Amino acid sequence: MFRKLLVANRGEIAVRVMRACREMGIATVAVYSEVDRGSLHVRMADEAFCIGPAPSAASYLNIPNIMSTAELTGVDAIHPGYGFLAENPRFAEIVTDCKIAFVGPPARAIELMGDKAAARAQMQKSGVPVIPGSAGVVAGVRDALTAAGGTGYPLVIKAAAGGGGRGMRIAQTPEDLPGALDSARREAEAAFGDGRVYIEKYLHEPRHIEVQVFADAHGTVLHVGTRDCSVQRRHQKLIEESPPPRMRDRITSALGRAAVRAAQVIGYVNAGTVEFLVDASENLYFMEMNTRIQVEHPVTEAVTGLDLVKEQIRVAAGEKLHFTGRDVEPRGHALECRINAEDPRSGFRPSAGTITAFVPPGGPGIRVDTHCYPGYAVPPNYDSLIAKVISWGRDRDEAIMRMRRALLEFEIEGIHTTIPFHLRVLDNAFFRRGEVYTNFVQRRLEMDAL
Amino acid sequence: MFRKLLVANRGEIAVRVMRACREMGIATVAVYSEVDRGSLHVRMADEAFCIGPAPSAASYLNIPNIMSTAELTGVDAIHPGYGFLAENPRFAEIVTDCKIAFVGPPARAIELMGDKAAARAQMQKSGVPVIPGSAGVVAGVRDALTAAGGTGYPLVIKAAAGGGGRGMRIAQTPEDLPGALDSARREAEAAFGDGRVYIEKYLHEPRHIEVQVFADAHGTVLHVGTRDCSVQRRHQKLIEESPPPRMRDRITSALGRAAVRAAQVIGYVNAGTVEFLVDASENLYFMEMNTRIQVEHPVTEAVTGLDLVKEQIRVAAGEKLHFTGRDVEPRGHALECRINAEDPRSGFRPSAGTITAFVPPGGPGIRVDTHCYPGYAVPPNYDSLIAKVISWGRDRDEAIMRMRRALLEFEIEGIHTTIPFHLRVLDNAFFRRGEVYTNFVQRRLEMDAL
Amino acid sequence: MSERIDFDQVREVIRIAAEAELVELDVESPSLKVRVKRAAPDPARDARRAAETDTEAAAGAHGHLETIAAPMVGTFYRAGSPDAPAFVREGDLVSEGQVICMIEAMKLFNEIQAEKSGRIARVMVDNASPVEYGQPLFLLDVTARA
Amino acid sequence: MSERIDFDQVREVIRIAAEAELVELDVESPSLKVRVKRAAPDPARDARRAAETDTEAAAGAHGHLETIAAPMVGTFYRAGSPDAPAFVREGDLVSEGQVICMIEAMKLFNEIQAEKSGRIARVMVDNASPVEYGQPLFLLDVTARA
Repeated sequence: MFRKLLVANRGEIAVRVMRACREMGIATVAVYSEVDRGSLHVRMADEAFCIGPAPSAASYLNIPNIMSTAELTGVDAIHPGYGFLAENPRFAEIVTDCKIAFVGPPARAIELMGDKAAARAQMQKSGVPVIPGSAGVVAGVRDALTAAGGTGYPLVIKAAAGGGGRGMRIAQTPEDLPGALDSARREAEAAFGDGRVYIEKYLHEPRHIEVQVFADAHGTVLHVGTRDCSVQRRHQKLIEESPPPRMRDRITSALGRAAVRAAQVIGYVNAGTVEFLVDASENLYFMEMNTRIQVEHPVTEAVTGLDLVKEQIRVAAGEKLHFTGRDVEPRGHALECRINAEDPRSGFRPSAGTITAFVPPGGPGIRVDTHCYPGYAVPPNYDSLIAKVISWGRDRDEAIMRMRRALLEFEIEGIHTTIPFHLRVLDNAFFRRGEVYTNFVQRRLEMDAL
Repeated sequence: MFRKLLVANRGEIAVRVMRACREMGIATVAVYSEVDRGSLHVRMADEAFCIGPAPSAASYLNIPNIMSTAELTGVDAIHPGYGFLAENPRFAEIVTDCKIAFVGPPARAIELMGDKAAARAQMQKSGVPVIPGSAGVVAGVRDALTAAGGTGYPLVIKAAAGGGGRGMRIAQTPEDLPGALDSARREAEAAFGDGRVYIEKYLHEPRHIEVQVFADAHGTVLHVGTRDCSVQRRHQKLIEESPPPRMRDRITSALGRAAVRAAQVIGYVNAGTVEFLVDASENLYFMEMNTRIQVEHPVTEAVTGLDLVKEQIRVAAGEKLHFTGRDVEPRGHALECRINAEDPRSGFRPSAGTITAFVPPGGPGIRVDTHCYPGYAVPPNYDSLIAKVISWGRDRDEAIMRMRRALLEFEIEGIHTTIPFHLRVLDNAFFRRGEVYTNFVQRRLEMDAL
Repeated sequence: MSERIDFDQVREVIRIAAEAELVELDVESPSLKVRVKRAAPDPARDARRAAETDTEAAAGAHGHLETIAAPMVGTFYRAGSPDAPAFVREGDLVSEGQVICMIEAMKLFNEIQAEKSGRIARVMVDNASPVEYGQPLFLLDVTARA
Repeated sequence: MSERIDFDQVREVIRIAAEAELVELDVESPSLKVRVKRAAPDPARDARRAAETDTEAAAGAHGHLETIAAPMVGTFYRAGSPDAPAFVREGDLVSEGQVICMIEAMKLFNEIQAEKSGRIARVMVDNASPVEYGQPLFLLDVTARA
């Protein structure tokens, strides 16, 4: 097993990884930007190195400074967390070249899944159902119109390098197509420096269901349960749960099989998440694969009892998976609410500043992952996630009531948070019934009532 | 179900009960003493009434003021928590007479089990194994010598009204007996205003194993798993775990059967704990029954997934148990460490004062129950328990490593706590092997090394 | 609830400034900013200071109203029965031991007596409303005498 | 709850100010900002200072030290090779653009140049020791000129 591990990240996920290391007896090295000097991940680490000024490009994305730190501190493993360099194949490659274990999949798997169009083509070839659409990138309008013949209208144009809904456009009719294609390309070019786009059939009220998969370097690939992430705002997940409500076992197992196949065909290793859309008639379509640990991994940990981050580290160290398919039978129900430093009452505007009061909830069935504490200053430079609250219950109702109770007792003063938004969702009749599709937030919540 | 419930207690257990109420949609009323005005249980309640000055006798034991509050606020149930009035049969009676539901067992069950000698006799009569000893109270030295004939030496003298080791003496030889009898009586008289004592065989290196039982008003009595509470200091539990390490199923089930019988023969209702001593040759002996929720109930919740406090409230409302024997199959392993405001480096001297920094641990498998927050002043008037940390793991090793990790990240400044003590226990080789008897602390830990 | 000042660090800064006999010392860290200014003792100003604090102290010692608080939880009644007159009204002079109200608790009516003589300056609770332990019921001007 | 002030650094700044007999000295690094003011020997100015509240006026000609911080993570070297002389020593005058040290990162040796002219008041890191981003390497007296 590793002696010392560097966490190339910040915030709650850096804290999460260090907790796993401490439980495994592995020493930790934190890297931080100048504004994160007082962050919990710095205080929790055995060693900490400042790697640059606040802007990510100069610090958390600064590969030379991160690798120099790894060298100077003599670590034998690097965990990238999520975001920042987690899905940068070049980083994975450099780490490996330095004879340091990268706690994640092989660079080539990251690269393949990073190219959304290529991934889609690969999956289609391997018999994983994908959303009908263009065979790869569409060169121009004629190309697009051809593809449209296969998908029908409405259709959606997506960026090949995309993610988070940027470079995404919907065309209702052939007339819309040229304009939509144009703006999608421009936005993709601006966002990713890559204007290539592809076309997919538009699905009405689909659910976002994802499958957690885990593969070791010895050929074992398992799925570790499913998560429903349909509560999204502008393609940003806000609430995740497991198991997905009102989903028949037949569909759940079909998703599991498809996800395992997806991982197998690309020779995947370590933890990954295969995202699907499931439409009203229970057809499932591959969307993309995230080649890293997810923000929402705790809901799976809550219902399975597994420690996914410890498992990641073991797999990176060459060990076999420490669990079998039987061990991952879900028990009860779990929810996660992402608490962001945003003001839901004014368009989720980021709300950086000093947290003057911070009293996290506790008691039965509640888990909190956070890097905040009283007096912590939330910097404006990064992702606005300040805490994750995970609730577990013997059934969905208990999990919901526990989450409600926990959010009501969560005291955060000095900044705005998304807690009022979550409380509204938890009290929403459609949510209570589990009737949630990816358009839930815009269709079922009156934001002004917040 | 109840509309409004009064919590006749303070501290973490008051917070625990209110959490259960919030999850059930029951309004809460807090009562508090003048020093507890700023306590979390007051801030969490829907209504709060000051019932007296700091001394318990004038506030948390002030039945008239508590009942007046119940009347004025119109509650339909009262939860006594543990300690204070929880095992006062008169209080249970008064509450019931006021047509308010008492969340606990019938007064007569409290009364019977409150008289340790009578309870012992009753159990013996009902075929529950008890420690060989005097048939009830010993009148004088001759009486004691007769009993000693049955028990042999060494033997232990215990207060009939006793608990927590007060009024307890060990006699190694017949010569010791008169003196030990005398001082035991005097101490019992002083501590409980009741000098009656009884005699029991002294057991060498026993384990303290207790069984959680649950009975509804419809005749169902179930045992909900066992807990090992052998890590004690002066008869005060410090660490509890479930399931007990290295215990054969045969013994576990024997304990379960004996506990259920104990509850049945006295017509017990609601949650209770039957405490046993288990000696080296796996003989089990009934010690006493606690007719209330225990401090350590969360370890049972962690391995079974049940919410024992919610279940208490449902049973008090006349509902049937919401679980069966199958539901309580333990999953994984759980530990609880009691964090007390005491200085383990100077004889566990109480350490009241203002908590200047308070950052509780979080992450996977960790639960914290506390009434503290940054700036909270720990009053010198009450029990020194300020927080309970519960860790869960797929096996005992993971639970131990998680607890260690959690205690290392638990920041409490301004007062001394027992955290350094717990860290020593967790690193102790005998504890790691599960070789823990009730003399573990005095025999296996060098306190001065703390 | 918020992060507290680390006074040990403040004292340390002052100590360092004194050791080095500095006129002024500013120290700033991400969590704390301390500015120390040391000046030569000025007897005149010290005298002024002393005078000021004296007068403040004198002014502070002038509270003459005392509260009469509820000795138990219950329902506050100003009179012995619905149609009877109130035991006391604002402005009334009361003598030690005089019944000034009743608190009903557990169906029992408890007479509450004045512990000191004085004038009822204010009645702070409405008739027939619940009171908690220690809740102020009356303000009593103990300097007023019959 | 938060990182503590590094009092050794504070004392060091004061010592430097005393050595240089400065009236005022400001030193600022990412994590610490220290301002020292020392009573001047001249009694006349002393009197003025007592009268004046504005420090700027009191501050006549005083030295101002600036830190030269590490622009990257790596290993700090004072010389181009083990047997070569150090690029700069304490007391040396350096001009803008002059190489003052090297930082080795990922097997690459990066020459670090002075961004301003001045006198090296202190070398704050030992040769061949690791440095993090923004770590103070030198104190430069920018008021000193050749």
